[in-house]
Amino acid sequence: MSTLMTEPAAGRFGDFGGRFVPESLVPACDALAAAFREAWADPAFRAELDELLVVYAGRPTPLTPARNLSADLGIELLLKREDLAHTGSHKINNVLGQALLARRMGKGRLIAETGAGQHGVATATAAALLGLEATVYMGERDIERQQLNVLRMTTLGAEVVPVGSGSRTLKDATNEAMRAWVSDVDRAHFLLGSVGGPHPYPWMVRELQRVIGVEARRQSRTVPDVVVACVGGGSNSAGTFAGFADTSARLVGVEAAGGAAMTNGSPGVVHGARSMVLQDADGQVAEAESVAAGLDYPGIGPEHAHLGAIGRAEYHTVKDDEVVEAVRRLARSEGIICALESAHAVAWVLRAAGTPELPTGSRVVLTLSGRGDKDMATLLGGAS
Amino acid sequence: MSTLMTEPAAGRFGDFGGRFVPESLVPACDALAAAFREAWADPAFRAELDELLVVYAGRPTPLTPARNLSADLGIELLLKREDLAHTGSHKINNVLGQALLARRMGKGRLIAETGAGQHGVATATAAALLGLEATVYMGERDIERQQLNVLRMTTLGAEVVPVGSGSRTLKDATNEAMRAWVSDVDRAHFLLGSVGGPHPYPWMVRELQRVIGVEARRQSRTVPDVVVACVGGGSNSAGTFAGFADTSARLVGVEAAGGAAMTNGSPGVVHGARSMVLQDADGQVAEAESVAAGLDYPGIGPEHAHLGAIGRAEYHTVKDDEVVEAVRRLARSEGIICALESAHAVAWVLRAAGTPELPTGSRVVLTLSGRGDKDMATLLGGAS
Amino acid sequence: MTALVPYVTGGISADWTDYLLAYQEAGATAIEIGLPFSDPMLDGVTIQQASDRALSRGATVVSILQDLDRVRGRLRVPLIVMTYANLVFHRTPEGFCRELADAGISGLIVPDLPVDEAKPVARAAAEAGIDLIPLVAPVTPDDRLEQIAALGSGYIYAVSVMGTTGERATLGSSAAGLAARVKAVTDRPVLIGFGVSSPEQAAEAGRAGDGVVVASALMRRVLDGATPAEIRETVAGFAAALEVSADYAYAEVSGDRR
Amino acid sequence: MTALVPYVTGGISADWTDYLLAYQEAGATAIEIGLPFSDPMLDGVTIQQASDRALSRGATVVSILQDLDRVRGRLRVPLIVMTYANLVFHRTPEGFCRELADAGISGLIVPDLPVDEAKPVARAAAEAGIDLIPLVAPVTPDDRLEQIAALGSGYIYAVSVMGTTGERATLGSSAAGLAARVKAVTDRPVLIGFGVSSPEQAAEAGRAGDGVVVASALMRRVLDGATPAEIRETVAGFAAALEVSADYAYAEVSGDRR
Ligand SMILES: Cc1ncc(COP(=O)(O)O)c(C=O)c1O
Ligand SMILES: Cc1ncc(COP(=O)(O)O)c(C=O)c1O
Repeated sequence: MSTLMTEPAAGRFGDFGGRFVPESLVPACDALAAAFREAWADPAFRAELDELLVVYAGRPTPLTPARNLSADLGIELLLKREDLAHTGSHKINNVLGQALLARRMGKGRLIAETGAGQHGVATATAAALLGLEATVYMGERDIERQQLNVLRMTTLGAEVVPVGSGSRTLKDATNEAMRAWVSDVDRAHFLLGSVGGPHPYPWMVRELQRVIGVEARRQSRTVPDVVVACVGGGSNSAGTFAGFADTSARLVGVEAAGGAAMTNGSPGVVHGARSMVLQDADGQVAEAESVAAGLDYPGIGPEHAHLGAIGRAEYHTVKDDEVVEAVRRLARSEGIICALESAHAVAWVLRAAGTPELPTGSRVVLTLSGRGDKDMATLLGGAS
Repeated sequence: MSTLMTEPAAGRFGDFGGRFVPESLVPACDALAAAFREAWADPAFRAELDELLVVYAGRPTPLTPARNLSADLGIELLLKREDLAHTGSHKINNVLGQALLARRMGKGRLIAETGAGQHGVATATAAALLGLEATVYMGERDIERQQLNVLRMTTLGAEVVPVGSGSRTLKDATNEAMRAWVSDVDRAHFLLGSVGGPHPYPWMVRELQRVIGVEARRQSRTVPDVVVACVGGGSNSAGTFAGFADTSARLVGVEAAGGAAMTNGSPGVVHGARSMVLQDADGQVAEAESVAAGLDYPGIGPEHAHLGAIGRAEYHTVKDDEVVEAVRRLARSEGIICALESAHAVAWVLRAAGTPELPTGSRVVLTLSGRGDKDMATLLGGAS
Repeated sequence: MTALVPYVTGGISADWTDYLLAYQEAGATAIEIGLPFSDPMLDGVTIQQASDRALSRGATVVSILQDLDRVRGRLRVPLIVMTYANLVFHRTPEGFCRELADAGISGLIVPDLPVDEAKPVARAAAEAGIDLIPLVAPVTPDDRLEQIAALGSGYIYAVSVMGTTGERATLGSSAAGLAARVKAVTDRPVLIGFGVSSPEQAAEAGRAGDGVVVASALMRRVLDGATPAEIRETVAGFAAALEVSADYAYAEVSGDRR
Repeated sequence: MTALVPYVTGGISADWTDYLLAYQEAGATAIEIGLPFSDPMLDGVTIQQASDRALSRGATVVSILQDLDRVRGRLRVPLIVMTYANLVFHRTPEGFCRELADAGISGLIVPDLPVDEAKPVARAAAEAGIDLIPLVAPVTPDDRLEQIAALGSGYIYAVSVMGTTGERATLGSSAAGLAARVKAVTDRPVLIGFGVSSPEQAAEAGRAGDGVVVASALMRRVLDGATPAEIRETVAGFAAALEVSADYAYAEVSGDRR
């Protein structure tokens, strides 16, 4: 199995991936791929990143046995706690790596898109730490529902640019970020937040998130039966899966029912890669609709499309109300308030446990991609 | 130096401490002291707590070199990252210990007071994890300014009881929690959040927070010149100081100018202990006034009063505007948004660095007691 | 045969000392005067509000004790002060007890001063000729009851319920048992207080102990605007239930030295 | 001597095909028709708004190509389609190119289809008899220019600025240099586009290349409500600055096969 392991030639994962970008961006993508390839093979770069992950970002994050839920559900549930990473989600793993790379490439500015704001906060954080400028594009709808993260970004010194076009969510913020990159490609690094986009992003981001899976694999001691994570663009799941790709563990990605590119999409080209996309009969990209801003996205990273196509990973969907209930259930059973995004994985486990989908006695590693502070207002709104 | 090391006889730290509680609570305090003494000496209890601290709460928290600020200030600044602990502050260390103890004592309910809400969130968390009920008393003024934490507590299943008496802040919440305890002393454990209150609390909470100092001491490798932490009740500072009590490090506690019991108070008896207290000529306890809800308290733990009296620790004050500026400065230099409480320690370092108070070249370990998500709304209000 | 000790928060109104006269007329055996404290940890909502009102009127220890000058000549019943430890220690136990004695106070109750911490205050009270009236609670074990019975002088104050002050529908079932346990270890008279809300409850408590303290039930009415004359009727109701007469009770009350 | 290629977003209004006639009358050498895409990554605000308006009017690839029936008889200038890769791949490159050819389109520009990904589309375009017009950018290195010059047929589209489409105060300084570099590696004519906002800029671009594309400057006016007749004057201004005459340009334009 070469997928999840090596650099994909020409950025291809089977039929998916590639680099569908304006010619203006091709040299930058090439330079980025080369720089990452070289840095990733450079022990000094790896050491600097690893040090930051440990002394700054709080890695390794624990693998917490969810004892109460396990007893209730008749399975053994282990939670990989990305909610405890600095800034509150797995996004920091990728961001620190790319920000170090940007500095190594002599870039003075980071451009990022964000949905839930976690990637934007992580980017603003790394920019502050490394003395870079940061501009974060965020859909107006997401700005409304993730106010806390907007305040955090501006406190960190980043510029947050509201995006009012289209669905005013992550998809549109990504368009705007790519436009901004084209206009400042010499000085700026486009710090993409997930495993989508043109080559080298899907590969690079998965490599930078691999640490989740590697740690979880080590911490879980024996190979679990199932590894599960939520899927927006697919970075926390890709990083998690990477640690278990060469094991017998089932890999399960959980999508938002309203943004389920794997389940309800078809092949298409958006944001620089060929992958699975929610689109209409004409090929216009559909607007996703999820309570979780970070999963409110009509695409998915190309490697997931490939893993799904070859049957190595399976993808399921959960609905908004299951997700809200999963946040509460996890909070009340284990004292952990997870992000609405992460709660998708929890919701699937709650539904599947004890059914043939997830038989009693299964050992499950679940990546809790982030903490839920940012979602408290949404939860309250939904509850009242 | 026996202070910071052993169980204080009769709960006395020099002239301070003791147990000034209604007779109705004396047997409960006695039982609690005995139970803690026994549990703390029991390797099984310690192992269970240590395991939770590691696999659940994310300990050890890193000691992060603040490289940019260090360069700017001409000192070596190391940040003990309690902001990365589960629930976002050091409060979880104490809470997990007391909650395990409560369960061991057969209690079914936790009662807590909270100011910033971090202690309340931690209590609600431990209650969920251990299957206990939780009732959290919180001043109405604090409920307004720490909305996020109120939402977190209710999501975790705790009951939050607004306290409208007096200054409607931590002091009054503490009164109310003690009243609630008197009324349900058999079934409930009063889970006090700081190193104040009657014996055994100041000792027990300091022991449970000692982990901060022990880790920091190990992580800092050589003994720092100065160890600094903010002081509300004084638990994060007491825990930090405990790790360095037997070294040559200067111990510095930083109070809110508007709640500076050490600096502006006089000996008095509040909330069960004799300590330093802000009070008027008649002995009525004054209302503190700080932008940081967790430091908005007119008292301080008795061990601090003692450490100050014998000159082992020194106490300084910083003003609200310095504190708000410190949050921003740390965010923009290091990418870390700390709690307003924690920013008191940062503010003192910013002001003192390069002066005789904190000479150039000093090596400083600073405990960042919590993260600032909860304060974003306050910061915004203050900025506009 | 049973002492009736009604309570009033010092300084709660301009004419608060009139309540003292009213209580006396109605048959009080002694009167408990609360010196209001900012953080009345053991008090329920009623006494909290009464304390707040007095403090916001500017009442202080000094002003309250001075107010007593207005009624000194007319008061025959003993006065007992109840206040929190901080007000005692703030003026030093010696200074505080001397001030009380100078103002004609004969007893002192400090609810957050358990026997373990009480020594300096007990000494100062004894020197000033004031009874330090210790508190016992339903949860106090017997060996500790003995220790407490050895502290101070005059009454022993039996807290009838596990809880704060405040009105309750029924008298704590622990009151009688506690009073009996106290009586088993000491000859000192036992006052029962906390939550004695009606004459019926007072009568019940009176059968168990040597006297009752009625506080919140009166202060609730004072807060609601009851005049001294109105309150006198209320207290008289308690007195009738307890079958005390002013004269009789007066002679009985401990600490009476005027 | 220089080609003028004005742009219109297909389906932007009910009478959008009238703009085609107006452009032709005003001296257009060829016309670029945008097939609107939901996520026009390389377009600035003006073309985004134009695309949104067309899509919200219900425009589809099919409807836009059908609309051309209305003017086919009167149009003599070649039509070039510009759209994003997803619309091409969604219908398959073969299917898409065939549809274009059937609708009388002679060229295709796909801004997010770099040479590395273009092979299937280039093959399909060639089979359908359509020019795939590749794009080059100021940052494209010379060796890559050669590769690109070997792709497709007809014009090469030189993106004059590093940025999105949209009006700009001055023509990108890189335009002339880029055109010269392209000409050094190929004989194919060079169209210059992106940000050509005024007749003066068009004249400047015209001196560097073989033609200019004018898009946002026209679509801004269309969005603001300019009629075909008004737009004709605007285009005529560009034509005058470029010294093109409709007849001359028509004869010159690559891909003209009607
Ligand atoms: C907490 C959290 N989890 C998951 C996601 C989804 O991203 P991905 O699928 O790339 O992990 C986000 C995106 O914002 C997020 O904030
Ligand atoms: C983040 C944080 N730091 C500090 C404090 C003050 O408490 P202590 O002085 O006991 O550490 C609080 C109290 O709420 C807090 O939330």
